[in-house]
Amino acid sequence: MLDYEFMRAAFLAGTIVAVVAGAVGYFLVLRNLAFAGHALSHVGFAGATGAVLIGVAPLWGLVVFTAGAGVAMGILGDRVRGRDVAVGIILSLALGLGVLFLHFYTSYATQATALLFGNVLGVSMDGVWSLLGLAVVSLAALAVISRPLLFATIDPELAEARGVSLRLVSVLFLLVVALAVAEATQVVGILLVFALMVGPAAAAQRLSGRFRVALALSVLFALAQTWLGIALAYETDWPPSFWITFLSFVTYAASVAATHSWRQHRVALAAD
Amino acid sequence: MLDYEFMRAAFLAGTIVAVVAGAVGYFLVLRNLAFAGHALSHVGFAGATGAVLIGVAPLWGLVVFTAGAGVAMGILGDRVRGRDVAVGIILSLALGLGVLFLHFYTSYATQATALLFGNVLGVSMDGVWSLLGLAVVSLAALAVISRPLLFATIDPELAEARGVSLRLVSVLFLLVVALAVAEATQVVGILLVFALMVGPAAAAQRLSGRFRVALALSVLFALAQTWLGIALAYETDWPPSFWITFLSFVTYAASVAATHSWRQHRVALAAD
Amino acid sequence: PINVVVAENFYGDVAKQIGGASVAVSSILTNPDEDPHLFEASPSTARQIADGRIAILNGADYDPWMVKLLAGSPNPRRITIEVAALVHKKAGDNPHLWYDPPTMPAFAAALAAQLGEVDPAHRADYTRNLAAFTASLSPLTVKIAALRKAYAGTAVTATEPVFGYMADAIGLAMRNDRFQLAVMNDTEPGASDIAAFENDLKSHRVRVLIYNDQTSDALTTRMKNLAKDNGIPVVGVSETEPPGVTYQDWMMRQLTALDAALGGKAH
Amino acid sequence: MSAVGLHGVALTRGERTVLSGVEAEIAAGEFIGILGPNGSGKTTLLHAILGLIKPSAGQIRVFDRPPGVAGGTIGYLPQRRSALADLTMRGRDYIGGAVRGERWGLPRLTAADRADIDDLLALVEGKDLAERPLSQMSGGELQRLLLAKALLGRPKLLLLDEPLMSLDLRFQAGVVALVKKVQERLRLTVLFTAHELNPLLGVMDRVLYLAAGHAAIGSVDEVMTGDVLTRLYRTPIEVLRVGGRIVVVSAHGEMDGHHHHDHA
Amino acid sequence: MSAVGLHGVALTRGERTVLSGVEAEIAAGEFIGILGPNGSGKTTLLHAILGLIKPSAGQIRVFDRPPGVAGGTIGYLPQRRSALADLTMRGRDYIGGAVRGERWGLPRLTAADRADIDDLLALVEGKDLAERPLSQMSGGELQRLLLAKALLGRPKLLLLDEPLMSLDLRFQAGVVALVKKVQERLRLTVLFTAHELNPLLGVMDRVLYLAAGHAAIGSVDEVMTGDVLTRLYRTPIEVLRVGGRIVVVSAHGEMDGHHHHDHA
Ligand SMILES: Nc1ncnc2c1ncn2[C@@H]1O[C@H](COP(=O)(O)OP(=O)(O)OP(=O)(O)O)[C@@H](O)[C@H]1O
Ligand SMILES: Nc1ncnc2c1ncn2[C@@H]1O[C@H](COP(=O)(O)OP(=O)(O)OP(=O)(O)O)[C@@H](O)[C@H]1O
Ligand SMILES: [Mg+2]
Ligand SMILES: [Mg+2]
Ligand SMILES: [Zn+2]
Repeated sequence: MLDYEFMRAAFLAGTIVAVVAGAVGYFLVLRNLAFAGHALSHVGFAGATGAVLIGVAPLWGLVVFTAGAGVAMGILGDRVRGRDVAVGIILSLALGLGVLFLHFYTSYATQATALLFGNVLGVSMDGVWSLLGLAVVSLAALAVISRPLLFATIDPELAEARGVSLRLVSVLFLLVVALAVAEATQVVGILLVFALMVGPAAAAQRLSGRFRVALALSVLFALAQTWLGIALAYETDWPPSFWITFLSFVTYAASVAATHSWRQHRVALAAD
Repeated sequence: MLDYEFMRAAFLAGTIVAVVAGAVGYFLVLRNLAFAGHALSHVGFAGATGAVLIGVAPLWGLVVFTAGAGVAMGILGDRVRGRDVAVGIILSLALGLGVLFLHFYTSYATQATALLFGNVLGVSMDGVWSLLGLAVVSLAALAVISRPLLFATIDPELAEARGVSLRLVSVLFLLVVALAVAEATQVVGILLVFALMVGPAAAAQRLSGRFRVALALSVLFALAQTWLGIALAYETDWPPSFWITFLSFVTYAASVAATHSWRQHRVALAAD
Repeated sequence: PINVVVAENFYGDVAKQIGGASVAVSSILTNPDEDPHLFEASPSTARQIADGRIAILNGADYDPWMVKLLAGSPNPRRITIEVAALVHKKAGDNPHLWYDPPTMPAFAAALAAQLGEVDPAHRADYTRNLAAFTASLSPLTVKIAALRKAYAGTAVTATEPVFGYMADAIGLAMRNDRFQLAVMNDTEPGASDIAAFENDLKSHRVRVLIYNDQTSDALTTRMKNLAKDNGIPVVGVSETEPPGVTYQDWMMRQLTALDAALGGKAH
Repeated sequence: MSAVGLHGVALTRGERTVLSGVEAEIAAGEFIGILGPNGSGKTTLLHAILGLIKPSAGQIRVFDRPPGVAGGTIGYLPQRRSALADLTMRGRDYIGGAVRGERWGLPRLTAADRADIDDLLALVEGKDLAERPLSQMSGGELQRLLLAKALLGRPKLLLLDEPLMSLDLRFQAGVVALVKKVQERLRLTVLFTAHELNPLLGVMDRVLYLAAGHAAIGSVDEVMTGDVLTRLYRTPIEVLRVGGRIVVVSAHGEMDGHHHHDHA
Repeated sequence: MSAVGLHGVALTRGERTVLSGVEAEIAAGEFIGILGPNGSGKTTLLHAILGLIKPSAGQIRVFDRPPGVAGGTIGYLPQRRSALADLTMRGRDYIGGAVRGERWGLPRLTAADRADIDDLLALVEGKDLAERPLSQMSGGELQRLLLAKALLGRPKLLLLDEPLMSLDLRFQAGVVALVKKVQERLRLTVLFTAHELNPLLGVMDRVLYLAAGHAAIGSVDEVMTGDVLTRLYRTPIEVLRVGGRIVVVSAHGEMDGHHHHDHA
């Protein structure tokens, strides 16, 4: 299995993405921001299209747009209720702009779409290096903001009173997410990044109430899903994204079954 | 402008979609379910792909998958925190299945993809009729569940105590959303449906605390955006989806600027 | 045998005709119009690429996934043929190069030369196969010339630019380019584009509607129906090669269908 | 008729048994105060009566039927509420949204419903809350609004979980008097949890007290003695009788941080 | 040194002026009880001192600096909390998440931090809460946990917004005693809002009372008279002196549903 360089690169890239997604995903799920994570992957496309239109490298447009959308989401929605709406509005606007940019194309938009085709089996060693760079940057940024981020997430009122700007923290975190999503998506594909961000973190948070343990579990689950998923893909010849999303689902379902509140919910349901 | 049949059909289809999206969107935003609305449009695609694979009409697969995902989201996530994660997990799984189905294609998946991209300027009169049928069904279903839906949304504890099954209500509502999204998407496109579901409702809820007024405003905003958007598209020759999403953004931004809590937030921000 | 891995099946077909029994061709069956969310190659595909001695892709950003898969399995011995480079096309140009008459001869020649280098023992076979292939294209060349003579300047329209190069070769006056570009780019044609398209059909300003059977949506379907209602013939073309036919047959069928639609005057 | 019957009931939360062997028969029309220290299971007991959790042993009957089927006849003011804080809906619509909320159909309000809501708002002195969004209310204002909602639909059994929380003295006295008045007028059965004993003294028929995993029901005079309350709360409590009224006062003792406080 | 200075302060929420002309000088080390009926502006005043809202007139100084810059030196227990109910995090991590939360970096806890958290948990008798998820705590248990968190980081100014809410008598007395103890040990300034006057009587230095849009500060003896409180709460209130202690009792009056209650 590891005779092929593409398999070695896939394991390496998968490992890097799993670590970043597991860690970023922990906070993403804690803050109820799964939607933002998903939306940012769409937004990048509009940026890439716009960049090609004005003759800039599409990657720049992708990064600028994703980061801008992250900032806008953070500013508009620092409260739970507003957040969902803010993400939805910005997602719509970005997609609308994407359609508009494409409208102005006088040539074929293949260059912009080319960015979107990430694939974990198509990662080159160059891709692994650039992923590693990205991982270091985003994990470092996450490390820097993690204390106020945790504080602002679990106790916004006190955090605000202690001088933490909820908005700033929210914006910075979404920038980290934007960075992770925008870059990792091109290398390994949207589907994989998102599945690794949500499933493992959600399962980990159900299984442990300890910050450190849950964070570690989140990363571990992400790693296990990635490795097993790639191996299963090799054996069955089915696409790795399918296996990884499937394992992600299984992990989450198992965590739900394993925790009590589920059983209690069932009773409540039966009693209706 | 109305000399062309396609413009007449566009106005008619837009009107129908706006009414449905405005009404369904009101509850979608009240329940913080924008993500679910967006996710369901992806899910339908996987279903359509699967249906083509087993030799069934793609529309069936689309409807079955979307409805199934709506039910699963409703069951897994009847509480706010769980909901976001449930949607994310099911979205991942559905996309993963889509990838798997595509993998088994020995021919080209054109039939399935075609379902995804509607266009309000490309609606035929047949499309208008099928939209009308859909609108009647989903508005009727919404009317039937609206009282317990409202109750369960604004006061889940009391609703549960009075014998309302939060889960059942949640599932039924997501079925309505699934129906509206799945069908309207094919006719007018994902982008437009989603923009019309979130923006107008969010603005309306900011501007009025009265249930009836906010619901009516939501529908009115959706209608105004659609009509104005199509008219502007005709004048400028830019895509209607762009104009409608843009107007949706403008409406929401104006509602934010017009309400007080925003000014207070700004003060809070400045004080950090 | 020499492993040849090709991105699109029409190149694979030609590669088989050139390589004969001494090559093993694997075409990666992928739909060019997949939702980017959902595109993914399976491990066996990646393995074929890794094991391929010769890799063939269209280029011009038509198949960017192939570029990535190739980069993921670096192999200094592998020879990569990018068709777009052979015919001097680049990103942003109409990527449907295989509808351009000069493309396939250029590709076949390049492939034969590469095969000859990789496998000198069978060089003669490759040269012979190339000659046979080139000869087999001549009915097409004749047909195109006849069509050109009969219909040059005739106004036609299409829902997508798939057939664009061929239409140019025949000298058809292709209308509604902006509409086609918008459909191809997955954006929405402007109102004036749609109005112009409809007017062309309704006022019989075009003689034929060229229609991509593989990517149809509500808008293009409606245009097809409108054309039928107005008695304008619809000629179906496809983006990729249907199973069970050769490239030459596939092209000839489409040209014959076009001829029939335009009145059958090309001899 | 018996409004609530608890027969050998045990209640479990997760793995912990919160209450066991609970025996009580509450007659229709009684006003029961449920008292007990934090974590003693007051909320859990109300949830069980509502049918939201099933007893792990024993049987609960509500109006001689299993819990959870009575539906509209029960009014409930929960102790914990899901995120209301940022709801922009105004008070009147918030209450209106609960009218016949357990039935399918459109949320239409009849003139009678509207009059009802106005009455209830007047009862809790919340007329000015009717037009204001929930997100702009103070804690006590919200509490009054929720009380009004619990009284909607003329319930036969009213479960109030700490309705005095966040209320000032004036409103505490007012709410108790109001609940008493409504109860007498409609022959309502009321279960009322509270940490403030004083406001309840004049109105309770009986006290259900929970402590150390057990429950006991008794008359006010049986329970409201310094000895019983001191045992119940495990802190020195004096019951003073001043000016014809019973006054419960806690002695200002230091809290012992190293002593383990057992909830089970 | 003055801990909090309020000079001609007016506070507005939306369009309504909640308080105006507030003058008060609170010295470092004082224990101030903030009293006032629902909606009188207690929470609003604390928000202004925290710098979360800006006064529409006048000036607020916190340790001689503008509000909002003191950061870590302020401990705060908010009255309203965002959705905690379904957080599966256990108590200890929930508190740990607030340690130096205003500084950048990893949320690392030193051994000293851990010892601190243990101390605080012991103080509120919450050792058994440390290992349990928030979603499984009773209302009072949660309240104790939040109090422990407010005391984190040795604040110099402690703002407690209804910390007695949801607590039983034992814990009410305990919390007040605890806050007093901490305050004396660390020379803390405490602003403590409450509806329960009884538990605060022995510990308050002064009372800041809010009513009808105005504020006044005075000694306990000045404010704690039947006349003043009756005026303040607009319901008959008696202040009884029994056994050397002051007891505040509300007369059980009917609430008048048709009388408009003015909050401004
Ligand atoms: N979902 C849950 N899972 C596990 N244990 C729980 C859950 N909810 C409550 N508990 C525990 O059950 C016990 C009883 O809780 P309950 O909420 O009924 O107490 P209470 O008497 O209402 O307290 P309070 O006065 O603080 O509101 C407590 O020890 C609490 O920690
Ligand atoms: N965000 C807001 N927008 C507008 N008005 C508000 C807002 N928050 C509070 N108010 C109003 O300001 C007044 C003071 O509210 P505040 O919360 O300060 O009262 P409080 O004294 O703390 O009351 P309680 O004892 O009920 O907690 C109330 O009339 C309230 O309705
Ligand atoms: Mg309770
Ligand atoms: Mg308050
Ligand atoms: Zn999406």
